[in-house]
Amino acid sequence: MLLEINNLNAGYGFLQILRDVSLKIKKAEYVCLIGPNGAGKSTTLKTIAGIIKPMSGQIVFEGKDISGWPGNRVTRLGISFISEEMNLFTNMTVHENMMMGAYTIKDKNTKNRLLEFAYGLFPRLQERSNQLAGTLSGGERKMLGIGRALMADPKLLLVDEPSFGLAPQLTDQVFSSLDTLRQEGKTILVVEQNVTKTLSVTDRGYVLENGRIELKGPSAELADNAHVRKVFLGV
Amino acid sequence: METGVSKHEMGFFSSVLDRLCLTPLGALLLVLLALLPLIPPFNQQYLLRWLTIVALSAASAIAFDLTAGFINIVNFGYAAILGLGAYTSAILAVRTGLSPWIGIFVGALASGLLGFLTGLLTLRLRGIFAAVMAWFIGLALMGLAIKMVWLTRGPLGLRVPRMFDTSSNEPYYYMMIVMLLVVYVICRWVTRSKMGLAFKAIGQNMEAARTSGVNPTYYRIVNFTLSCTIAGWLGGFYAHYMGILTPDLMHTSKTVEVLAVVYIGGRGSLWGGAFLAFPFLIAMELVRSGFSNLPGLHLVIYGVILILVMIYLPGGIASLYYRFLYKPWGKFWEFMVGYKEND
Amino acid sequence: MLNSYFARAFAWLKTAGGITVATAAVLLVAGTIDRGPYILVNTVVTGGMLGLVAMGLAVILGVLNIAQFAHGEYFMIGGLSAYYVIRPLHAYLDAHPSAFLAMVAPFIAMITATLVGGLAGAVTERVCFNPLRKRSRANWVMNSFLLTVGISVVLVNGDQLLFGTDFKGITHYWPGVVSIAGVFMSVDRVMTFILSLVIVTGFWIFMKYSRTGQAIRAVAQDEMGALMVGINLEWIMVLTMSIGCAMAAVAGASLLFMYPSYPTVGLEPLYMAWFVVILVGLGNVMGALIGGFMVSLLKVLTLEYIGAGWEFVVPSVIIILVLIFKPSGVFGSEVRSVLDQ
Amino acid sequence: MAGKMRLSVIITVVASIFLFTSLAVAAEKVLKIGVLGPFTGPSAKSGKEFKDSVTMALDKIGSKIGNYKIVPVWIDSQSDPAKATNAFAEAIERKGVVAGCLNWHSSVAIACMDLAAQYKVPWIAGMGAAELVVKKWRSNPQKYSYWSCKFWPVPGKLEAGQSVAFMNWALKNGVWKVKAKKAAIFGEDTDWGRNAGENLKKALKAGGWEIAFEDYFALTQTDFYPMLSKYKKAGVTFVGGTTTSAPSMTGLVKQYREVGLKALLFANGLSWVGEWYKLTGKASNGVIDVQAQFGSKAAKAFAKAKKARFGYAPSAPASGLSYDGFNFFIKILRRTLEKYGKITSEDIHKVVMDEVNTGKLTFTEADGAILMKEYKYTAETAPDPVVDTNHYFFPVIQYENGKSSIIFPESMKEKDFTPPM
Repeated sequence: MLLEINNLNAGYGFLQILRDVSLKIKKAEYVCLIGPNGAGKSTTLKTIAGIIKPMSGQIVFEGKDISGWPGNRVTRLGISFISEEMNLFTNMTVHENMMMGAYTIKDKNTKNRLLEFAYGLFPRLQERSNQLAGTLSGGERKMLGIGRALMADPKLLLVDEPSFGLAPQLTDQVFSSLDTLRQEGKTILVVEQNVTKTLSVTDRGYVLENGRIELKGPSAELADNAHVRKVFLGV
Repeated sequence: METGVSKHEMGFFSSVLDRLCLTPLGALLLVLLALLPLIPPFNQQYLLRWLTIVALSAASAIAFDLTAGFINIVNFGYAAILGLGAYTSAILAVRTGLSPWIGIFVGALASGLLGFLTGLLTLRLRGIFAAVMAWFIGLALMGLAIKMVWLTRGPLGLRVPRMFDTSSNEPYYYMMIVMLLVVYVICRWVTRSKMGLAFKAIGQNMEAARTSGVNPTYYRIVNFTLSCTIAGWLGGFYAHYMGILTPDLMHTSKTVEVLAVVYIGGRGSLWGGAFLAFPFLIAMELVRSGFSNLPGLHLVIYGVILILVMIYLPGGIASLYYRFLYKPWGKFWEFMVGYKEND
Repeated sequence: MLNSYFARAFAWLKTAGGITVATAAVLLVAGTIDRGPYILVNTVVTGGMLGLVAMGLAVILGVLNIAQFAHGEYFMIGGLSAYYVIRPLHAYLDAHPSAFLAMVAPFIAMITATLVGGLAGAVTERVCFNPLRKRSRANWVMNSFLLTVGISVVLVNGDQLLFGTDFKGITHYWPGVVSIAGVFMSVDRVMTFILSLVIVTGFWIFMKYSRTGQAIRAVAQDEMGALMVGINLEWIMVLTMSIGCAMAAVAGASLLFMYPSYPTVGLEPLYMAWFVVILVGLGNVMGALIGGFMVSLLKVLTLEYIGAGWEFVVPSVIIILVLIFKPSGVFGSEVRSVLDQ
Repeated sequence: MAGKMRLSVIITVVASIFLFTSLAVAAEKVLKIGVLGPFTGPSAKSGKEFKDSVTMALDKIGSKIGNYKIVPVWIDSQSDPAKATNAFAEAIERKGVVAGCLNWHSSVAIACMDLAAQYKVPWIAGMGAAELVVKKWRSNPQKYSYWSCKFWPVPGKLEAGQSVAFMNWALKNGVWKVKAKKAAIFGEDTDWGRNAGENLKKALKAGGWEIAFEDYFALTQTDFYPMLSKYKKAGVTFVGGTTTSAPSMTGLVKQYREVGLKALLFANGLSWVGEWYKLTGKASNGVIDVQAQFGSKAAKAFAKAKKARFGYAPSAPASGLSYDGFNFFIKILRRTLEKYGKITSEDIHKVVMDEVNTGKLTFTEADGAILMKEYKYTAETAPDPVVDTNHYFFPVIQYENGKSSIIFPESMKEKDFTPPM
């Protein structure tokens, strides 16, 4: 088991959002977390990434209890979080952003290898490597966000709303790059609004409603589930 | 701030209090203030003098809180605007012989006008920018007061006729207490009307306020103008009480003094700073005079308290009241007079 | 190729920053022709010092979003530390003259001051800002600003209680006077100017090329992003506060010959640093250096054509105008930052 | 949260303890006298010198006059008239001060005069020199007689007059030659600086000088390169002015050398702070000044004793004048006791009115005055002292390697004038 979450409770200040959330991810799995707005999907990712401190519960990564660790230590361990808004360094060039992604890696050769891999995945980024990140288009920003996260050589990628604010063909592009990563052996946990699309590409899925896991199972099964169809697909 | 009990359900006493925006506890404190000069040791002139100055600080704190606590802009040039009112009134009295009783209102108008302009100028600015803008307006104003020697006599000091022809402090004290009450009632009345809600909305999130139909321009200017008008009015009192004016009155450190009182007292409460001013400033004076061998000790304590409050008690003393005393007191009053506190 | 450079230079000249710099340059040249080379020399030398003081402020503003009101107090701490190092060294030198030691003694003092200032900054961050940050990030800019007001009051009066009110100053670091373009000035001033350029260049290289420097820039641009790539935010914040305060301290130390250290010495450097920082835009670190020269020019011209004492009124008015028409500073972008809230 | 509560409780308790202890009536035969000075704020250094001088004077008499034990009450003016009046009133009412002496700022003097009159507590030897103090005093001499014996005359009488008199003399006698009589006046932008500047301007104009510049700068100003460069360019031959701020003055003196200005510099107040030479070094050589000197043997002994005890070189005006002022005050108290058999505010005031302001009771070198030959007040001069070479007088001095020597008037001359090169 790569990541195991047991009875996680978390929220902001006095406001509790997650209630007893438990989930498991094996190595090289492609898992999605779906649910309506405000169900706590992003909160789950942020809590795993160490941006929000859990109130109680356990987050175990590769056998280590990392609950309550600050974000930078979690990243060092091999978990990269890609937020909805990307959090790029807008006044740095694309290249500098990529190199910042490899902040935790000291070895030059590893860095170059990772950069080559990321640029291979997103040739567009290489073309723009000297441009300021703030001047990129929405799709390019998304690519840069993923590219930067890859620079940390993560074992687990947490992706928050990859299709957010993107045109349909760009969404496809982003999803296909996630697919490539998955084939490269990366483990991915993705949070999405676009339920149909997500369930068609992922292995397994969890359904989060009002801060609780309501359903789980292989994606194909979930896509056929009556409740899911009713709530998310409006069928 | 809707009242929980409609007006006709209240007794006459409660209704008057409500119109004055006072709680019974507040009214009691006010009565206490009025009687203070009769109670030893406060029947001594120096304590009356301290109390007058403290009451002035309290009133300044209320007006300062109107901007800082409601629209969330720290008017860092506050002391300078107070000084403008003081100088206007003083210069009129010296040059044209205008009675201080009219002069302090003209001074208030002058400060209000500047407040209006400051409000206009800081419209596009938010938070720290607006604070810095007000700060520089204050610095420029103080610079002018120093350099325009022909008008203000600069640092030489302007001698100002006093308001009452007596060396006793009682008239000044009572006048100041009345001014304090007037300032409080005006600010309270404004903030618990619809306008107060608008202020708070702007202070919390200007964009959200704008989209929900509140016109930030109008309210910000009204707020600044009102706060500065009051400052100018109080400045006039200062001038005619102290009998001498120097541009030092407009120094940033004077703003910091008011600011500290407001923040330690609890910003956004209006009464917090005003209430705190009395025990706190007098305690500070006592520390200063008790430890005269360690000059500056009281200021260190002052600074440390400000730091601690900023970090650990952002709501100031007022929040302690709401947490620990408000409810028990409310029950007590309910029991005693059948009056339900609201607000 | 050359053409495109010209085109870009022209485009830049049309921006607010370009117009301001060009106007400043024209004024400087006009003033120099009208009154003599001393206008130019004084502007340049004073500008270097102002830039150094302002840069520390800009770093703290830009990275930590703290509008530092106690900056002058770290300036004071720097002067104080340098004083207690250089006095015994000078006393020793009087007894045992040594050309080499006389040359390096000031550097020992300045380095000590830098270290003490840096330490003071780190302690401040841990003791004051860190607890505040942990408690609440709401309304951060205003709250931290007011916190610095409290720190300033404590440091000024604490200095008086502990070290007394004496003026702790020196006659000079390095004796002698040099002549530049027929204008005489002390070696100390020239050295301070050179020193400020060295520090500023070193700082620029550090920020641009070192891993830590890049991490600081990253934190300034996006704290969450920085956390996501594995940067230790707490460490960067301590470090940044430390660097900012150390810059104020080294400025105070290198200017000890002009500003003896006493409790309220920090007021003037504080005002001047704020003039600069507002002029160029809050948190614009490199702009602060150019801003230092512009404010220095403003001071020199005001004094030359209007008279002493107006140096506060005239820049204040100009700053007010800048804030009205270009609230983000003459070099600032229109992008609203966190400081805007 | 509990911590906060505790804090406020502690504050309240401390405050009430203060209140109650203060209410305890002072023991008999204790005479509480006030000492007003800026013990905090920008002029705190002068306040410190006041305090130490008063301590020394008290130790000399064992804090006793007759069977009265003298207890000093330090009143911090905080360089602010409003705060000063608060502290002043409190000292009189709560701490039971019956009389007092000293003060530094003119603005504080103007505010506290009213209180002294209101409480009928005599106060002497305040330094606030400005004309405004005299004007206010003369507007109602009866009322303001409680604030008497101003210890520093209006600057025009001494500083400006003496310096210009000296220059006229030097030019006439050929010990100093100038290309043009072109002067620049500088000063701190306060009541003191401006008043002194005005007087210097008047005196210079009367002496046929052209005033090329007049600059008043903030107390915090320490960079004078632009200003001095401007003077140099214009070719001024005399630069004169004053500031009480040591960083400003020493900075100006140093920078005046550095920019190579060849004019005669009259830096009034350079040695008001004891450590001045540590700050200027040799740059002060040749600078002239008009001010009180630790000239006499007694004065030098005092300076030495003070340095030994408090660890700083005392300045003549802050330390010396406050020492003389306080000793004069003791003399008045003694006289009161002798004449009335007791010391009360009213008795002290009567002595001041009947004997001091009429010139009968003076304070002379024989009484232990260290700076002046005699402090004397008459009905014509009050509240200012009599100013001449046998009474209150500042000679013109020139600095050389950290020492100063009198160069004018000729009757007091210790050394010849060295003109600027």
